[in-house]
Amino acid sequence: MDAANGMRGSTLIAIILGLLLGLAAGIGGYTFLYAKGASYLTNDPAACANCHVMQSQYDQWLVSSHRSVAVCNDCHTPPGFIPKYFTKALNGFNHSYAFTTGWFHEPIQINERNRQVTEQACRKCHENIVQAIEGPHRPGQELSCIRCHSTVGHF
Amino acid sequence: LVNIFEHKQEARNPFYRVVEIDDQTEDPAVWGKNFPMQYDQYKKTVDQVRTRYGGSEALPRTPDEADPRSIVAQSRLEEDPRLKTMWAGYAFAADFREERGHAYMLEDQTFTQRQVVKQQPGTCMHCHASVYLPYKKLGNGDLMAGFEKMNQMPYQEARKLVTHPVACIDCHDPETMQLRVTRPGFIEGIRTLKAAQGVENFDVNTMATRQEMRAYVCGQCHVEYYFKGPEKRLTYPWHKGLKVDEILAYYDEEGFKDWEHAETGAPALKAQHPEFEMWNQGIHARSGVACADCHMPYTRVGSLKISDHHVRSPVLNINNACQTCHKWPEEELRARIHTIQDRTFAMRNLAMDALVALINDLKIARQAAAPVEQIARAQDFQRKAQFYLDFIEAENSMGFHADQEAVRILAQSIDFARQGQMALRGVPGLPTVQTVSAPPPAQRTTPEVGGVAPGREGGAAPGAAPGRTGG
Amino acid sequence: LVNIFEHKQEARNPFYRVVEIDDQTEDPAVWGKNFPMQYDQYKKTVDQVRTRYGGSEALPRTPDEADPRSIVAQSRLEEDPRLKTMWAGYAFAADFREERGHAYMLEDQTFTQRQVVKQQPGTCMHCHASVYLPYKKLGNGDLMAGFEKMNQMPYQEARKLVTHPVACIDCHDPETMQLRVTRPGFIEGIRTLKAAQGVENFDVNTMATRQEMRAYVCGQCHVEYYFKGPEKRLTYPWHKGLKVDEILAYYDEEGFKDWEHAETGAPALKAQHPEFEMWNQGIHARSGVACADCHMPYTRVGSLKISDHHVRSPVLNINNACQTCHKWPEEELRARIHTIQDRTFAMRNLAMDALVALINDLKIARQAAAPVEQIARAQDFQRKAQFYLDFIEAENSMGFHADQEAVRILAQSIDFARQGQMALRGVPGLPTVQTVSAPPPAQRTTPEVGGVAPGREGGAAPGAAPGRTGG
Ligand code: HEC
Ligand code: HEC
Ligand code: HEC
Ligand code: HEC
Ligand code: HEC
Ligand code: HEC
Ligand code: HEC
Ligand code: HEC
Ligand code: HEC
Ligand code: HEC
Ligand code: HEC
Ligand code: HEC
Ligand code: HEC
Ligand code: HEC
Ligand SMILES: [Ca+2]
Ligand SMILES: [Ca+2]
Repeated sequence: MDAANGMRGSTLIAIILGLLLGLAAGIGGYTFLYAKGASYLTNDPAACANCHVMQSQYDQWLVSSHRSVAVCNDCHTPPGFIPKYFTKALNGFNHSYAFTTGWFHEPIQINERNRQVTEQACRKCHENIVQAIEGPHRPGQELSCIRCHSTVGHF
Repeated sequence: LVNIFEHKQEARNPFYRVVEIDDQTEDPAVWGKNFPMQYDQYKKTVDQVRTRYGGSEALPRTPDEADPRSIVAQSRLEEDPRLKTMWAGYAFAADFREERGHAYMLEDQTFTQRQVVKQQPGTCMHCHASVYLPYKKLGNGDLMAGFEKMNQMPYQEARKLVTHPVACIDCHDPETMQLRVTRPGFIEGIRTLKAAQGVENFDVNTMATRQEMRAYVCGQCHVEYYFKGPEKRLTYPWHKGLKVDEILAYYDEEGFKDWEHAETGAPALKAQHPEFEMWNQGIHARSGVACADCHMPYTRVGSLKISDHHVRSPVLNINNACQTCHKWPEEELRARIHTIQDRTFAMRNLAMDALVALINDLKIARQAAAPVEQIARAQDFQRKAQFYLDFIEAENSMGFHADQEAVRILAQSIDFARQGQMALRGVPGLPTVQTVSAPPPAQRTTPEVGGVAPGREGGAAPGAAPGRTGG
Repeated sequence: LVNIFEHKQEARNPFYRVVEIDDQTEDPAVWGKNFPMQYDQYKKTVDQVRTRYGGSEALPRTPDEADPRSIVAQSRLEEDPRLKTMWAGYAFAADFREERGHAYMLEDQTFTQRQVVKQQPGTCMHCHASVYLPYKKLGNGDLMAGFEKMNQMPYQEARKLVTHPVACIDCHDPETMQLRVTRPGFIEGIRTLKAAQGVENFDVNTMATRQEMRAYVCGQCHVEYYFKGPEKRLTYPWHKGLKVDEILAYYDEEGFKDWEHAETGAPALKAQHPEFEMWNQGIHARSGVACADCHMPYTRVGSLKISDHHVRSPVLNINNACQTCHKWPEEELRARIHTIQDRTFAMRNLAMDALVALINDLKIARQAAAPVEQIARAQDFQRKAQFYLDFIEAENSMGFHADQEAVRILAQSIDFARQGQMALRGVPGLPTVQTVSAPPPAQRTTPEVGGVAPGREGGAAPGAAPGRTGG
């Protein structure tokens, strides 16, 4: 597991990017297909749950305040076509890779990049109500929604 | 791809500037024109509602020449007469009331009996009025210079220079509305603290994170303090750290005492509202939860979320103050607060009894002309027991801000008081300050661990204060 | 690739019943055929790793006739010699070691020196062996009857009737694998407790929720207990409640003592591993977090989540044990545990010094033939101080299970010990048990509140024990 943590470094990302060009190839690619990796390309939350390791989030999402208003991708992918599918591809590959090898930290933790994506996702929908509290601030001092609302999508 | 995290800046101007406000605008009513919601809530701090251990009770009184107030908060001295014995000979034994909302800070300070029994310095103003502009005027634009000048005035003179209780300008930059610290006491205090932690010349207004500022603006006033030297310079005793042990060690080193106890002659210290210090020892501070998160929680007004400027007890506002983070029913959360507070209160009473017992013993021993060495040691134990107990008694959350630490401090206070009684009965031993900032035990019990030597009464502790106890 | 196919396979069928197991199947190895993963983890409880305050150290020793063990856990008596003074005259002063994994429970009990210095009853077996079947055999199918029979045997005889340490059958129904309580001590104890809370004839195996069972199966053994009457009936002293004050009040009422202190003649009590009782006072219990959540957290084996049957210190398994609920880095979580434990440990040392000081004073006073009334009161204070301190000393989380309560209890222990010393010096006053289960204060200080009367040394407390102190 430690080894894996190490491997999921920038070098790995680089390798992944390379592989992504000629997708479908490589172990990750295989899993990607096998484990209905296409799920990453749909918006159907059930698709995420194709991986049982996503099951708990899925189950909790079903009873969350957002079940009827936001699907996984609303919170876990950035707005805009290209960024969205870049993120999907990157995560899809990361997760397929991790799932296949079984190398990942448990409990699963959101990584820094995806946390940022999610923070922005909140604003996508709640920009208006929070505009007063966002305020002007020095770079890197954005208000974190998750600090207080980490359970809106699932516990 | 790269800039997917860019922010829409135009979204960041939620209000119309009805009037221009700048660094000369003191009157909150004027700021209120631009921020009517926050201003309306700010004015609500006149409300008085009592909780089990907090809030405040509105007691009617007939105004008179000396004191025009028609409503005051309940007297803590009447609620617990033991406090008079504890503070005998100090102004607090004359008048000490439950604190209430920010709206009252200036009048409550002006008319407390503590002003009558003792001539107070201008320093007091630092935390009871909007002093930002007055300081600057007094210092011809230099905040620090004005601060130093006002400290040395008699209170009544300084009083003439201020108009408002804490106001918008004291916590906000009028241009950006960002939080700022305007209090010299905190600016210097936090710099000293950070230095002790290895961070040189820390400038709070440029180096603190936004989340830290949500606690620092409160730390400007809700802290332990003393008036240093003849200049009566307001000083926060954080030179060794924020823990009670570290603060006492500093006072001992300085040889400082607030007063000499009337009944025992002990060189005593008065602890005052160390909310910031205690909060720092608690699990919430550790988890990045700031004062404002609980005392100014976001609240929805119309289509906007704003910070609730009705600063008050969270017990009166549990759904906004607690429930976003803790998905428990309101009743359960109230019960959790009370469980913590009831435990603390029970130990506070035990410690109070122990201290009062020591004071009585000392009185008798002095009349009976007991050995001076015994008296001296007992007086030092009283100084310690009193400061530790007062640190929790004066802290206003009745243990909630740091529940285990609060009771830890009371346990130590009890031990000090009882050892003092024993000293008067000829039991030898060294006064010590037990500290939990001791180096972690490599293994379970070695003499070093927890600073207690097996078998010995007390035992020298790491970080313990040198023999000298001031006064 | 193979890996994924397996994931999909395992996901579908959690286990195959390779062999038939029923209520007669004692050997865990047999159960292990159906549940190989849980069995493999179960066997891992032989591992010995030390944490700052827990786990255990594997110390090699040369086996001999009397004691064939080649590895034991470290001796707590050697780590802290004050324990020998505290327990003078009781078997624990002869041998007391850090506890280790479940795999060792039977041999550690069989070969402890406490067996040598004192003839122990068969009752001991209740918590150190798989007694479910032995009890039933002994009682011809009646668990309770077997329990009563074994209690009255000498230990060595009872020992012949058992084979395994705690096994699957002790916590699981072989048909459904559901949790079940098999221990008469707990079945009766919890019924008594519920009755005191107004719930009549509570039957744990039919009336407890699944989450409660995740703590109750541990509460079968990790509790304070005593042997009642000549029948040596194993009894959990929960008749008035689970708090230390309530347990002492019960013992006082029963006039029970574990032993007479060798150096002072005090009617002393020995507290033993009250994990269940302390956990009940903590925030986790309040939040519905059970023992199994932290000590047997779900862990991924292949693609299955199973309960980690390697029961051990969560400090050795923070990611599974804590991070599911607390999204903090492992280092931070470890630091939080240590902060709580270091504070508790420091106060435990303070209380230990106070108790040892009282014991020494009592020894001298008895030699000097001090007034019997003084001696008696000091002995009662020793009984109380000793039991309160031991309650935390014997509890194995060093305060973590209920951090504020642990220090609250130590604070009270310190006060008792010091008051005992004072009693020997002629200071009058009533021995009291301070209790925080006191009715909530209507307002801040009234004599009733927290059970402490202002000005008085101690003061009678609600729920306090009647004068009688047993022994
Ligand atoms: C309304 C917003 C929202 C929705 C919808 C949402 N999530 Fe999340 N998700 C979050 C937030 C916020 C976090 C970060 C939680 C934290 O770190 O405290 C997160 C974290 C995660 C994590 C990291 C592990 C964890 O639980 O912290 C996983 C995995 C995850 N989400 C999967 C999903 C899946 C699968 C779905 C759809 C079934 C989903 N999320 C729907 C907001 C959302
Ligand atoms: C191929 C199986 C699989 C599928 C399908 C899957 N996940 Fe995951 N997911 C994983 C694994 C494995 C991890 C742990 C990765 C790690 O910690 O490095 C993970 C981690 C995450 C995380 C937290 C870690 C991070 O990278 O930030 C988020 C958020 C997440 N998944 C969201 C989703 C969403 C949204 C979907 C559906 C669009 C989805 N997952 C579909 C297997 C999957
Ligand atoms: C796709 C749009 C969308 C996204 C993305 C989204 N929300 Fe929401 N959210 C909504 C809507 C619509 C509601 C109102 C539904 C309701 O009241 O239950 C809502 C309700 C809420 C509420 C009030 C109900 C509650 O759960 O307390 C909170 C708080 C909230 N959102 C926070 C967040 C945070 C924080 C995020 C990011 C982690 C987020 N939302 C992401 C659309 C979204
Ligand atoms: C310090 C804690 C905190 C932070 C940080 C925070 N919120 Fe909230 N939020 C609250 C509280 C408290 C409420 C309840 C306000 C009320 O009901 O009056 C709330 C309410 C909401 C609601 C529901 C409003 C309603 O009643 O419909 C939304 C939506 C929301 N927050 C979104 C966000 C977003 C988006 C962010 C980040 C930009 C954020 N919050 C940051 C504490 C916080
Ligand atoms: C996690 C929530 C939380 C945080 C963070 C917090 N407090 Fe409190 N505070 C409370 C509670 C709860 C009480 C008890 C109120 C009562 O008894 O009515 C309290 C009491 C107080 C009181 C007395 C209030 C009264 O009604 O008499 C003051 C003053 C105070 N806090 C100041 C602070 C300051 C300053 C900080 C930061 C340094 C802080 N608090 C941080 C929750 C918090
Ligand atoms: C300029 C000094 C100053 C600042 C800054 C300040 N306070 Fe206070 N605060 C006071 C004084 C003085 C009182 C007591 C007023 C009285 O009793 O007349 C008080 C009272 C309170 C009370 C008690 C209210 C009650 O009902 O008993 C709370 C709670 C409180 N402050 C919290 C805060 C918080 C939170 C902050 C920061 C957001 C803060 N204070 C900033 C000086 C200050
Ligand atoms: C470092 C900031 C600070 C300074 C300096 C300060 N106060 Fe206060 N004062 C507070 C805070 C915070 C409170 C509210 C919390 C409390 O009462 O414990 C308070 C409360 C009070 C109260 C109302 C409660 C009571 O004690 O009756 C009075 C009166 C008062 N102060 C008088 C004074 C006087 C007189 C001085 C100067 C000798 C002074 N203060 C100096 C911060 C300060
Ligand atoms: C005792 C300190 C204090 C005082 C006095 C104070 N504020 Fe604030 N104010 C805060 C804090 C803390 C925040 C939250 C800032 C943040 O999270 O960055 C805040 C935030 C704000 C904001 C940003 C939007 C929001 O609500 O979060 C506005 C606007 C504001 N205050 C206006 C005022 C006005 C107008 C006054 C005077 C009537 C005032 N404040 C007095 C502490 C104070
Ligand atoms: C912004 C988030 C946040 C807010 C607001 C908050 N808490 Fe907490 N609270 C936490 C965290 C984080 C912890 C530490 C445990 C953990 O990591 O989950 C905690 C711990 C606690 C604990 C257990 C620690 C102890 O001292 O026993 C209690 C009780 C508690 N909170 C009560 C409250 C109450 C009451 C309020 C409102 C007055 C409150 N909290 C407001 C986040 C918060
Ligand atoms: C919230 C988590 C949590 C819960 C719930 C919990 N414990 Fe613990 N327990 C701990 C921690 C942390 C320690 C300290 C371990 C250490 O110091 O190495 C501990 C220590 C122990 C120890 C000593 C372990 C050792 O390594 O020496 C025992 C025995 C124990 N607990 C039993 C129980 C029982 C029985 C229950 C339920 C009645 C329980 N615990 C509930 C977290 C928990
Ligand atoms: C049949 C009695 C019994 C039951 C049931 C039981 N324990 Fe124990 N437990 C013991 C004994 C006896 C020891 C000490 C063994 C030794 O030191 O030889 C022990 C030791 C431990 C330790 C210390 C391990 C170490 O490394 O120091 C932990 C942790 C623990 N138990 C937790 C639990 C939990 C959690 C449960 C319930 C899931 C449980 N126990 C159920 C009797 C029991
Ligand atoms: C009510 C359950 C229970 C009973 C009855 C019981 N034990 Fe234990 N015993 C435990 C638990 C739980 C532990 C592990 C926790 C601890 O050591 O504090 C333990 C640990 C031990 C240990 C290892 C640690 C040490 O103290 O050296 C020995 C030896 C031991 N017991 C002997 C005995 C003897 C002898 C008896 C009978 C006089 C007995 N036990 C009765 C539950 C029990
Ligand atoms: C000290 C008590 C204890 C003992 C002994 C014990 N278990 Fe368990 N077991 C538990 C607990 C607690 C659970 C969780 C049950 C739940 O959540 O309902 C569990 C769950 C299980 C489960 C359900 C799947 C899972 O992992 O959650 C199986 C299968 C199991 N145990 C098998 C065994 C076997 C085989 C043995 C003997 C080798 C054994 N157990 C010994 C306490 C114990
Ligand atoms: C099943 C959920 C769960 C697990 C597992 C868990 N906790 Fe907690 N913890 C909580 C809850 C709930 C609270 C109370 C605060 C709150 O309500 O958020 C809490 C509070 C705390 C606190 C603050 C209370 C205090 O005593 O200071 C600490 C520290 C803490 N947990 C540490 C841990 C550690 C360390 C572990 C693992 C050994 C752990 N927790 C396991 C849910 C859990
Ligand atoms: Ca108040
Ligand atoms: Ca152990």
